[in-house]
Amino acid sequence: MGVTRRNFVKFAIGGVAGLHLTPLPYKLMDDIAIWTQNWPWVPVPPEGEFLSVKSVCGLCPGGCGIQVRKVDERAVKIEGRTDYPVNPGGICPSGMGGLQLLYDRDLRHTGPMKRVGPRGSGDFMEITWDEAIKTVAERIASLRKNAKTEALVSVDGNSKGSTLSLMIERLTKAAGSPNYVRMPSLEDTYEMGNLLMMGNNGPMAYDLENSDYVLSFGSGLLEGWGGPGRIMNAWAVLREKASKGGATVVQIESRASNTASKSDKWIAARPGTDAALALGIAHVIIRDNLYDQQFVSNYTSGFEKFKTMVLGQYSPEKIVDITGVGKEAIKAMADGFARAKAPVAIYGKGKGTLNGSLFEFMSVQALNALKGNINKPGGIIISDPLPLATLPAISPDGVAERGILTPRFDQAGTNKYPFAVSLINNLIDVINHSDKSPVDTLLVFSANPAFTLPDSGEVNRALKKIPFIVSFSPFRDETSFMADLVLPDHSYLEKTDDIVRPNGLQYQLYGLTRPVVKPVYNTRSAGDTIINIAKAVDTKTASSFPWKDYESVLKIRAKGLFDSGGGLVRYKGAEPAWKWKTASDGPDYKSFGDMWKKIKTDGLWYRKLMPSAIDSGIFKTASNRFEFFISQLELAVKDYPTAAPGGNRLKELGITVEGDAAFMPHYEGNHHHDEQLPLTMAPYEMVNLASGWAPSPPFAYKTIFDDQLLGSDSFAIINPGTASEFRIKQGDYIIIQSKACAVKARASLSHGAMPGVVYMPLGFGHTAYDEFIREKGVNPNLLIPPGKDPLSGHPVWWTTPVKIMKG
Amino acid sequence: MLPFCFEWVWNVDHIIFFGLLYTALTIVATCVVIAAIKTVMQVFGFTRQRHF
Amino acid sequence: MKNSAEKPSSIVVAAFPALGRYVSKGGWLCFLAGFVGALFLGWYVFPKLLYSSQPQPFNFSHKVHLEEADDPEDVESCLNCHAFRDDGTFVGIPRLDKCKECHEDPESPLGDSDDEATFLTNYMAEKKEVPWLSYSRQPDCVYFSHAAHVKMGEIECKTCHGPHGGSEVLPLYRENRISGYPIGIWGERISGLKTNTWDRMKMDDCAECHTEKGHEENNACFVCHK
Amino acid sequence: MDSKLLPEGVERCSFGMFILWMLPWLAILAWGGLAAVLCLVKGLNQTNMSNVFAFALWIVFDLGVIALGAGAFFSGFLTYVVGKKELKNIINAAVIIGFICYSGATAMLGIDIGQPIRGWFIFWHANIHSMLVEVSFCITCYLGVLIVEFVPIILENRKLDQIKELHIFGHNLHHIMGVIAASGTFLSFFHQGSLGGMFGVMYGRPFAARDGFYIWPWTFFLFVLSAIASGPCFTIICTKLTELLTRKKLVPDNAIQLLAKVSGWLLSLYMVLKIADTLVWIYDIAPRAGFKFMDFYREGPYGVWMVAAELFVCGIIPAIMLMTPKIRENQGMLVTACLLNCTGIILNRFVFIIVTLAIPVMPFDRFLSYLPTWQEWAIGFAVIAYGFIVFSLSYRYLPVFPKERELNPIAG
Amino acid sequence: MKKEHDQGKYKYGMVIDLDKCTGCGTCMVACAAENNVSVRPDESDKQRSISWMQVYKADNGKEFPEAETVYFPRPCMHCEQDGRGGHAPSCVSVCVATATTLDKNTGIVSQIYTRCIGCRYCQAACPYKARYFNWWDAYFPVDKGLERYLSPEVSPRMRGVIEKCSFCHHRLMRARTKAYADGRRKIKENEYITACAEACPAQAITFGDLNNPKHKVAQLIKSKNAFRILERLNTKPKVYYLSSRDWVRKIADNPVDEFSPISG
Repeated sequence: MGVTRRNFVKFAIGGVAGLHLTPLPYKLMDDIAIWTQNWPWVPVPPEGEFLSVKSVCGLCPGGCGIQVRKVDERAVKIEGRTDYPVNPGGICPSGMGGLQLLYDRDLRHTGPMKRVGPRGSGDFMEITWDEAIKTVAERIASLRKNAKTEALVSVDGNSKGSTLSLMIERLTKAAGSPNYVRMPSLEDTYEMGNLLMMGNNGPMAYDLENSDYVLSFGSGLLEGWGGPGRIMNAWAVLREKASKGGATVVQIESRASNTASKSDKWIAARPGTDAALALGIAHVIIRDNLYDQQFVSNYTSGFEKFKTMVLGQYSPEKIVDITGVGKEAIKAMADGFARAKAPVAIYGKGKGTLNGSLFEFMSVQALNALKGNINKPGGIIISDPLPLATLPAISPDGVAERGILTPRFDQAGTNKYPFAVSLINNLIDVINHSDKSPVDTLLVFSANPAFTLPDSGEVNRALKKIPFIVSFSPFRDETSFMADLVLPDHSYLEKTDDIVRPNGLQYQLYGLTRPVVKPVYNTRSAGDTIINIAKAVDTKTASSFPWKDYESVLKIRAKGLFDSGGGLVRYKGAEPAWKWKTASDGPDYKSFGDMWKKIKTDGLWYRKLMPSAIDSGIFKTASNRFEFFISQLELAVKDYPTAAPGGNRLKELGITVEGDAAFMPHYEGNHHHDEQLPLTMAPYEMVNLASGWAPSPPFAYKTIFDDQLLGSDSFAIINPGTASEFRIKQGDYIIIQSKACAVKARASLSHGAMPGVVYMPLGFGHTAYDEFIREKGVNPNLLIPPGKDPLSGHPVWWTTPVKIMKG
Repeated sequence: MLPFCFEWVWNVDHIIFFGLLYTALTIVATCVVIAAIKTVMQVFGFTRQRHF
Repeated sequence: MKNSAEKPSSIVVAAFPALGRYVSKGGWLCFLAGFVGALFLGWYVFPKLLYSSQPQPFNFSHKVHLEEADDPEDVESCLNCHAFRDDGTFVGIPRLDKCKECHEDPESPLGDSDDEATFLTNYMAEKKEVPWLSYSRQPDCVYFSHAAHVKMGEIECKTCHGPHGGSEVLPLYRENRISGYPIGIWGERISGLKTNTWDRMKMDDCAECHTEKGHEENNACFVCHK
Repeated sequence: MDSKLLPEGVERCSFGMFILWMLPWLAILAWGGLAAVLCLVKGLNQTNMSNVFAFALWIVFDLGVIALGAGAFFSGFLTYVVGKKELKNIINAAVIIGFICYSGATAMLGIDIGQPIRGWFIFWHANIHSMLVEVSFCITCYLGVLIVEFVPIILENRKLDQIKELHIFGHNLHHIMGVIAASGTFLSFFHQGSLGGMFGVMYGRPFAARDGFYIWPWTFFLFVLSAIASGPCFTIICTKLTELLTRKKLVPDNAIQLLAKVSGWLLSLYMVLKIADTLVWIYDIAPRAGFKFMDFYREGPYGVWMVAAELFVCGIIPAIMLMTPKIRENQGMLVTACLLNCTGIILNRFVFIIVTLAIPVMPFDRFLSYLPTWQEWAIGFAVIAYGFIVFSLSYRYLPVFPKERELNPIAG
Repeated sequence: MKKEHDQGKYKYGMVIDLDKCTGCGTCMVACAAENNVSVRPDESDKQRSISWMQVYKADNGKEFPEAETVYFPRPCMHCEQDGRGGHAPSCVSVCVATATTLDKNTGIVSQIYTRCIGCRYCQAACPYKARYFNWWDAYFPVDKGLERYLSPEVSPRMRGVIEKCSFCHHRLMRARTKAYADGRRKIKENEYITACAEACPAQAITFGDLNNPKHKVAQLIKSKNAFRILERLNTKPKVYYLSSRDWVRKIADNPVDEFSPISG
């Protein structure tokens, strides 16, 4: 018969007919359907046993309680803890996305690294831990051998009083250097101001939850100020009270921030005029006799001088001119504040990851003193530091002793900056103004100065001059890209570390993070690394670090909590920890061993709010009173010699007013006026965009609006009126130029912006990290030229004269 | 969807919709099959075509 | 062969001469060959091609492990190893920790068979989970709560998994090359027909059971999909 | 070289010339093919569609060509069901145009969905309450019908016609064409309506939402009416274009005039209803949802001018032109009227798709506009190119116009 | 016969207090982390990025310094009706492949990714823009390690399908499974809340059964400050908002004349 076309057709027809009587067509159809539903490249998360591990968030000093949901060894979700007093259930967006910071390989240093590319390129080669530690130790040992130990400088971004901070300072000192430099923070301003006015640099807190009138001078309550977990909860408490007519929040800020928009009253004062406004309010309070006369006469000194100054120089008429706030508004705030039962005037600038202005803070603090709301419910709370045990003193050898006594590079604590503890901006200046960097080896811990410090152009110039930089950052941040050696720390989800009293918390609380997962990469806890380095330097240095590991140091310090008696290690949530108590709680543990075990599983030790009474000696000034007229400042001016013969001490300290006012909270005036730069650039912060050391998790970029970031451009917010003067429309490219630099951004027009001010978000413009974060927007820190806050010596970053043009 | 599918519901909506649909399909299919059969018949000589 | 094939065609040709042109040269035979070939292909060759088979790491005897149980098919017997966790989730194939409970006991006589030796040396000693191949693995889009079915629904394990408490040898693991499903989901029969409740594990089977038991509300999509 | 394949007794250009004519269309088709491959392999991120513009250029093309393809079913209806014999001279062209439009649209829809290989779930797991299911079922079924209608035309090719079996089969298919046309009319009627229904039932979009009769919003009926009013016009345009390109008269005037007349009357009926519908929308539906008429046109390029263009310039004016015998008998005016009519229908579909999606419903949301990427344009133009190719091939090799030989006798 | 499941008709809903909401975005992050939502390198392409819970920003339209901002967190509204009285939301009634349905027992609108063919009709039908299309495959580059945080409780999506808020339905299943294991037929009220409600640091989101008059959500929606977005469309969303500010309540719906919802 042969294979003809006809026969083949018949064969085919028969075949097709036959096939339809087999399961093949519908089975294939079913399988193909399934195939199209399970593409092999779509990840399938493995199933397993669900576990929940309790810990504490370590991304910011807020110290929120977190519980991590795990599937076998994988962490799959971070949630807030309801059994933690700081944040009953909620956490901030960054904390929520923390797992991306744990797992994203391109965000992390996956092991000890040696730089192979040029500085800033991020090209590293992985080395062994032994080699890394040996390299650092040899470097320090050689400085010690050559008696140049002061050339070892460490920069620390950990919060003050944390054990890791102590260890870093200890290593620096034990090696023989006085140059332990801290990153600036709002806490520094609080501490300095309180030391001057109250003689007490103990932790200060604002008792927001119990307050009924919150007068906020620029604090980004909803932008991440203090611990966002706690503050947002406090906000809910205040809103709940407000809905029953029992609480008012007034936000003083030039921009309609979230806090301003959400508060009961938004007062738009010109940036940098908070001191004038506070003193204007004080004027009305004193004029109308609304202040707490009993407190003022019993517990303050210098009131008469203060009264004279305020009544003489800060009349509402004058304040209107300075601040742009109406007379009625000033009167209303004075009335509201003074007539409230538990008012509090709080001071801050954005999140508080950078310093504030000292005289502004003191002016605001004067309001609190007028109302006498110190250590009273709803007021400001000054308390003792956590009763942690102190570590044994270091035993420096001759080399170290010599080194420690050399002057600090940043001049903090010298006659020029008598009240400053640490001034990293000065360190940058010193390096940039020397031919050869006086700093030989820089150790950077939990900080990203190359990105977060104002005037970041200068910072990067200084970093480039430093011969050897060692970064301990777990993240591939800008500063670590400048480093020659990276000894990556664990992330906060992989290590045990303490959170010593979260920022701004009224009651005493000690938090402890725990390893939620086994280390994902070849990293080591920085505390352990420090001990290892010290041991490798030489025996003398090693003798200051007699511990097996970091955890034993933590345990030794925690013993102090036990020894202080009382305290609780379990929180039930029935009664908030900020409720005022008259009798002390607990303890709810049997022995120190029991306490430590419980702290390690539940991550907390705390005492409910029980501040010391006002007459129990919290004012440790010369007069043992709250000083409106600051005697210590008078002393520093009158008794200390001037730098140059015949010089003016006040001028040297940066104070421009004269007479008694110079020693009291006062408004310094605006000295920035410049015809060429008619506008003001004010950086602002957002709760959903990290602007500090730890990066934003990529998740958080979902929450950024596209009029804040679009593609690779960030936006500067401008009032539509101002924009029209420059013929700028929504979305236009603009060039913003200051003395320091010119940057390109896009314009976002908003009626929430004060005319004449350009607002730029902090946190964009990264050049490191990975594709989620890198090359998005511009960092306003680039624009900020060097400038010093009077008396404190900290940088002035909140206002920068600029001009704009269409770009 | 065929009536023995698990998502099938015996309600008015389904009956009307699929009723009409399958009717239309059946009509078209039947017509084509008839034309095919007629062709086969004529080609094979079972019947005589009218205009050929 | 040739004769028999031509026979029917010659009858047809005799009856309808016009057909002759079409039926000659074994045309029917071609059709028939195609037809039968397709049947053979669809019913016999296709299932062979469709499934790949893989050996399990070693043999496991349910019978041996259930020797002391009164009824090897009883839910409680199964739950000894295929247990529920505290949060109600189901362990599925037990992990090494579970095996350890008995196999680490120095007093029980162990190491009887080669398979057991494999287990003890390659997995137990190495602390390595046994990479068992699951016969009833559902795709990622499926959510299945054993607690709802076993604890609330009081359905026996064998209703879906079939009786295998007395089995001494693990069946050969076969996997669909296209869909990647184990053969048990569609069922051993290529036709897809089933006689027992455990013969198939497709969505229709879930829905059928829900409906039969009067739980049509559980045919809502999100009950079984995630 | 292909002379054996050409219909008998007609003149066709040389094969080389024909290839030359086809080349640009093939190039566009290839360009579209490349875009299609990109979209299928890399996904729909190749387009500028977004979560706001879920439907975009392709759907406008789809709805446009399907509406214009309505000439096929409506002419079929008039020819086989109503019995207008004069239309037999144009029905082949109408069927081919319909086939092109529907197959092109179906292919485009295949690329438009996110998981094309799962496309058949529409049929297997149909949700019968969805207008789009009705559309899909009817379009595929009707595409089948069109194929059945197209096959006998193909079988009339000189070479194919020589095969006796095919000749008989083609002949038999012709016999059942009445029934096929009737069921085609039924299917087509429903999906043209459902296409309108698709938008009318988006009750969350006050710009598109309409009340209606039973399960069908008024747009259902308006879309049917507008499709049958414009479809014949499109058939006329295509025929006239062919006549222009071939420099021959292909269809007797009476067929064209009949179609134009019917179109005119249907269009005027449609305009009456459409204006009534617009008024109800302005004064009832929009305010009920909280919108004033002008709220819809606050921002963006899509202004009130579109309403004016759709209703007056591309609606009432062509309707009057087509209804007036004097005007429509003028070739230039006829083509102008047809073009206006077709433009109006495309504009209508554009408004229902793009403008509906561009207008935010939530008051604090914002207006967005959309520009297609080259991939989207390429696929759109490829469908047009495909149309030219199929129609050119058909014209060259099939006796599409039965009266061609009569109207253009070859000398000698 | 013994009933294996609780047959009670639940109607899960949400109340978001806009006075408390600070616009911080934690709900968005919590949602994305809980539900394995893909994060792309460029999340500023808002028209194509996916966020089941989206925070919208609105202002009162006044000039400096009277300008005020409000944030509307917008999950899927899980509408009860289509706006013309049909007892399924418009996204459900338009879905071609029955990939999305309204579960009458929970009031939750489901979305089955393996069923969805990606025609996007539901997106066009939803006035709240609550539905998101996967324009890309989920972004989990090989060796980046990000797939390690994926939760097995929610299946990751392939490109070309729609996804949307599910009211964390898997958490309901989690709670049910736990209850069954404990021998309980019904779950306790506090056992099932969504990830966003749980995460909100200002406790602005309350989630629960609207049919239970004793639950806080049922009480909150009776407040004079309670409203829903686009109430006039009559889609009967199950997400309510609270605000003491008049202008906020006003801009939640399109403002023609007085408020009077169309009958349905």
